[in-house]
Amino acid sequence: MKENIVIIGGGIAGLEVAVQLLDLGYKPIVIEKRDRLGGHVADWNLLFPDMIPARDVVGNLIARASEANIFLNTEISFVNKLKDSYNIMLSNGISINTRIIVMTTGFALFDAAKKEEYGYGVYDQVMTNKDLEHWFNTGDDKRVNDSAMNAVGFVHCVGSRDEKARNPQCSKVCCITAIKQAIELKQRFPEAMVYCFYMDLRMFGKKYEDFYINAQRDYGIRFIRGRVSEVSENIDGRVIVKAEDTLSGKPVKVTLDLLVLMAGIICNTDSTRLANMVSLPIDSDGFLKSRDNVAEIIESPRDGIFYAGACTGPKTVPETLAEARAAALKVHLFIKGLK
Amino acid sequence: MIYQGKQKIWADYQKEIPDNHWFYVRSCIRQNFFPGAEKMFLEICREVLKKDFYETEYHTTCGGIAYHCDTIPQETVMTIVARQFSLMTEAGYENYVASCITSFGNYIEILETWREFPEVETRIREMLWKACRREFNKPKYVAHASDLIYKYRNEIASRAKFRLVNRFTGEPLRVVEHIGCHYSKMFPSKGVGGAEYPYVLCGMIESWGGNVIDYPERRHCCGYGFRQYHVKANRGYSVSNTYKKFESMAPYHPDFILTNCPGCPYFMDRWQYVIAETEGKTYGENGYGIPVLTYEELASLVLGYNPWDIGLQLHQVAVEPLLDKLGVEYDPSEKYKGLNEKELSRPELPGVLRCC
Amino acid sequence: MDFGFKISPSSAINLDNVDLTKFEELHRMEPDVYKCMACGSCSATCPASPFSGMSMRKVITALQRGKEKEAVAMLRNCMLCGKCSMVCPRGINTRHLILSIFRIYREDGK
Amino acid sequence: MRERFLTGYNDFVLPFVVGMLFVLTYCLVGLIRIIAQLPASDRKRFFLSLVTPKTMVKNVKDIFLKCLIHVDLWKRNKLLGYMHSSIAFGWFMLIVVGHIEVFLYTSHLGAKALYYPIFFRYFVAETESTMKGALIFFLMDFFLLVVLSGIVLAIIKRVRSRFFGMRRTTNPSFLDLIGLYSLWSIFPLRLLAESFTADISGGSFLTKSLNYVFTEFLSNHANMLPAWWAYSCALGIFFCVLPFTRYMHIPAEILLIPLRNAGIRIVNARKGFARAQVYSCPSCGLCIDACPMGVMKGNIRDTTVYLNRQIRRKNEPRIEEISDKCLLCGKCTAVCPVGVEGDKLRIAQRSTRRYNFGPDYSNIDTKLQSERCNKFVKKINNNVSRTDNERVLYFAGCMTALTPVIRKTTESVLTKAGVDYEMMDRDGGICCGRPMFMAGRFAQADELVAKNTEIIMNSGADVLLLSCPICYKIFRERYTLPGIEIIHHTEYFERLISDGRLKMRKSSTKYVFHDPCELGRGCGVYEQPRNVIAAAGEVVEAARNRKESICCGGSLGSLTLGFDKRRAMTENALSNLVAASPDRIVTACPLCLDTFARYSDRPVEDIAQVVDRASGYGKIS
Repeated sequence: MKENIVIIGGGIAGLEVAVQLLDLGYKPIVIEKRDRLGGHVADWNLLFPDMIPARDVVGNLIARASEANIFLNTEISFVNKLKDSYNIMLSNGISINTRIIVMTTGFALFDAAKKEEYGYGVYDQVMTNKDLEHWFNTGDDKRVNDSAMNAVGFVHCVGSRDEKARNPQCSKVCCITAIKQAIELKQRFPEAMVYCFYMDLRMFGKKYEDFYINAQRDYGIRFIRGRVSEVSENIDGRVIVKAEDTLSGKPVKVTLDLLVLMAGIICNTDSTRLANMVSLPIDSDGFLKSRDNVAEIIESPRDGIFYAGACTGPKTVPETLAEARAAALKVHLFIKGLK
Repeated sequence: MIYQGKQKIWADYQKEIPDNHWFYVRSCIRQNFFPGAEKMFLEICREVLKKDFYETEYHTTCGGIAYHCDTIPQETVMTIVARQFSLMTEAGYENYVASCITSFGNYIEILETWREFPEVETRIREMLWKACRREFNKPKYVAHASDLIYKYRNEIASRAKFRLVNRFTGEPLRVVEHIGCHYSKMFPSKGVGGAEYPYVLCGMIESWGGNVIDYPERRHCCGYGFRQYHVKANRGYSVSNTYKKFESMAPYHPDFILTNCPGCPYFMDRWQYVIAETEGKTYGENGYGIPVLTYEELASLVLGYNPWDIGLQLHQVAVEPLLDKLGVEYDPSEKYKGLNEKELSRPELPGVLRCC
Repeated sequence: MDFGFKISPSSAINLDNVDLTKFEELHRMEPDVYKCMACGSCSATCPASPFSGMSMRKVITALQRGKEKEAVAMLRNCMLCGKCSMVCPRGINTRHLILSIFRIYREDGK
Repeated sequence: MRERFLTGYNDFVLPFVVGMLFVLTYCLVGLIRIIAQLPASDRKRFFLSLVTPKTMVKNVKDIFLKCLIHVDLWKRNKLLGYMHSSIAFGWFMLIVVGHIEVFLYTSHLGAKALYYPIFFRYFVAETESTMKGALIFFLMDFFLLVVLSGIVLAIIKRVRSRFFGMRRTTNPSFLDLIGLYSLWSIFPLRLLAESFTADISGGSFLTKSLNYVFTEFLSNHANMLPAWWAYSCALGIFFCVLPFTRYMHIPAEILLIPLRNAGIRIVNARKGFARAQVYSCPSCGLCIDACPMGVMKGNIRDTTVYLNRQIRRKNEPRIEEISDKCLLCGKCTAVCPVGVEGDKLRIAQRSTRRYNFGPDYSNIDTKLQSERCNKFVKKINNNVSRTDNERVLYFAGCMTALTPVIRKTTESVLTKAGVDYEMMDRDGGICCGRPMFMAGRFAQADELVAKNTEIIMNSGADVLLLSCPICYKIFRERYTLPGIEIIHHTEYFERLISDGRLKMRKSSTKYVFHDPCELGRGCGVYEQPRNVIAAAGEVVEAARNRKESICCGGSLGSLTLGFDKRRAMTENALSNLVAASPDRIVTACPLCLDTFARYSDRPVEDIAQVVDRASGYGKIS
């Protein structure tokens, strides 16, 4: 089992691939640019629909993947394509020869400041879904003022389904995340009025619709169908949100103590850079292009390079884990085929 | 409000503005509204800053109002604009500066249309040729006059006689800036600071010592809106918009409003009188209104020009309280004297809004 | 002074000022009113809607937005036939909801 | 015979006399109030009926059969029937024979007439050795035995209601219990008292025998007086609590029967006829088992018996809850032994609800609607109308719009039979008004009735065909459509088949017919659908059918039952329908069809579908 397997990205996809390959008797190499494993999921607090702690999911994966060769704080400097293998040069000076690369480079969160009209980074009381999760985790954010949370708003589709934001795709998980976060906030501030400004509610997954009904019936969260047009700041520092309530066909305006922007999932520029190094095609949505989007979503057009997780498009945690398992199996079969 | 957040956005929206040699076109309506403004622009640029600004009496309207009122088709307005460009070409200029925001938006929109649809440009060239045997080059740079004052703001500050500081309290003056809708809302990259937080007027205010007020309805239209004001039945709608803005800015107690569009200062100025008459509400201190200035008027004041020479007597809302705060000296008896030093008839004073 | 025009009231819904006391009362009586997801099945099937533009979906939205008058005007066309309860995918008992609105709100929408 | 006491009085009669006077006064006042509460026209009709020989006979017959013999109960459950009639009839006979006795043996009664018949044995010693005496003594003992047997059964019933085939029985109130126990104790105490006196005053097989037994160990006559006291007290207590217990039904029903026979209906929710009904409720609890909501335990206290109880207690929140929840299937009315109309009573309660505002249909333009179905008018105007064929206007109704297959197949059948028909609501119509009526909003329902009447009268039709029983019910009851026959499609199909206009092929399919509430109990249509289905296949019956058919659970009658609360009812109704393992379930109501189809394990169809499938083109020559 001397075969080098390079997994690029130490998020849940990369970790799960590593775990499966370790179980199959391989010793994969995981390369992570950040100083810790777990990727975006590690920033999250609770995961829908069962509200299990993200910490547990990530912690479990990290523990089980600990036997792998893991390089933290490491980027890919360049990749050379050899005859039937790749030479990968790492930023720490190590070079690896491999025939197998698993791309688990994940996604990037849309920079909410780019939607200037929402005032992220300009108005005091505007935060993103990620900031809110951070607050759930640490309780540390001056934007959440425990004594004055009378009205909270969630803006869906920030940087998703928005050609002006250069991302016409649906980020898939924000609807359910918004509802999850709205419920969590309502649990902490039962007296607060919680609004969700949405265009469509895409409750596609298992138990998502239950979540939605709960949010409406049990938590009284108000859903307003209409994209927020602009946000401004009040003299007392609260934010005023304007939208059209498309269901009543009238403009709607509300003053909020906190506005949470559901930043969407966009392709990770690091994936694109890597893809260029090994001449992998990029799909029209900016994510890595699979052989096809039905049956071979985890296979790249190049032999020996596999995908898992959100590098090919927005995915939920269970979807990512499933893909990672499938990718590990593909790697295993690929190695067996080489022999 | 996080100032650094705005700075980051401003940094993203900086446009290239050549320093000199501009072909200047006037606005149709400003001559009537605040005639001192355009005069002072050329005065400051030419006489104070010694820049080359060319102007020709042969230029016409840009057709913008008619276009936005749906009375002429786009081809017509494009041909009119093409003729303006031909005047610039004839005069040997490449930089085109418009005094009017509607015109500025109009020029940008047309140039962008031509860029996207070159066949339209070709057709317009043919039409211009057929109409008046003229040819043109497209301008290299198109700017709004406020862009230039913004560019020269630090130079003006260095020659300033007055700073935007309240002489009585020593505090910076609180200034509301109001940007004409067509400045950058259509093409954010064509305006200094973009569409959401335009910097063009903020830059002047900051440079000259004032404090910018950001209030909830900052982005809202002044209420002019051609189709709204020009149709009498819609005028209530026009004033309602202005009312909304004043209601929103009132808690901040601004000292004055700075604008860069022909319609905005006029309507924000005059509607204060109408609001006072119909609603009994005034927004300034002691029953006065909030003075609304154009950037040229403000630049002139800062540079120490006599307020009556720059046409401030044409404002409905009395500017005197502001002049007092700035420390600008003025002779009230000179206010309504003509160029020939003869007393013009004094306007009737309104019932509710306090004026001087 | 009469200028021949005046400041027109804003058509925007200001959620800060919406008085939801009555709606809360309605909600206590009909907890399911929160469940509406505005699919419009009720309006589509309503036999009164061709005559009047009656729409239960709009009524529920209007009440939440402080547009009681509109809601009440629409509701006056209801024939109580119950088709809306039959088609509601969320199982809202719209018929009783309507009767409760008749009880809680007044004809002038207040 | 001899009077044992010269005075003919003993203090122990007091409890009885007080109770008796109280209950008589109460009933008299109640009677006058109820009659006074009737609308003037109803009152007049009632008085007229009392002197009309036909109704007079009917009244006497009904009171005898229902109040004393409880024939309805006998039909339903022999044991229960016996129990009730033994107590009622036995007691009645004790009173009658007791009075005969008094009449025969004493004279100059005066005030004693009040209690003498009751305590005759105490005051008068009589010889049983004459033929007359022996017979009377025997009868008295016999009827006492009959009553006692009823009491024994009643005690058994209270302990084990299942023994009587009742799954659930009413939960008695506290006063009910007092009434119950005092009632139970009256007759054993009477037996005791009379037995103690039997050696002095005489007795028969029961009392005399017991007397011998008693004298074996209780020779002292001192026991006599306490027994008579106890007997009188039991009676007194019973009569005193009677107005406040379910036993009020005994006097109330005697009023209810002639009121009903006079053709009086509920007008006021609480007064007059409604009041008579409420007080006539014997709390027997038959409606509990009958109620389709009963499948869910939480609904048991919302059955008619509890409604009556709450109305008597004036418990407004509960009255509202109970009356709004009901499906209005009418089954409690169908099974009620005294004829309390649970459904109508509830609608009446709903009608008292105060709303701040209500519908207004002035903007409905019937002209437009009329123009949409003016085929016949045009034909008549152009003289192209055939006179031999009826002109049928088909009103599918709102609910049928959700089950378009009914409309489609009905139209297909009509076409096959060559019926000249026109759709009244092809592009949507105006609601018939029944749902509004069921919500107790009569005035608004009448507005809708008026709108539809206008359209129908303008249509030139002479038959109005309906496929929805909900519509059918109100069309029959509240519409006045002179010259137009109102008919349900089940009936119309039967006519088409029996007239030979529709040729049917019989298959071996086993069908069960579900009697929709509004069609069966509501309009009394039971045979026609079965005849129609029999022409198409084999008809099997549900476990409970016709008058006792179980509501599908989808009824519009209920105002408050949510969708999620109805499933158990539908499933229960379905399990009742499939008792004989039918291949298909057939109903004749769009709402039943929609509701059953949701949970059924086998195909559910409207009768129109069955007929359409089984019928062919062409007439039978």
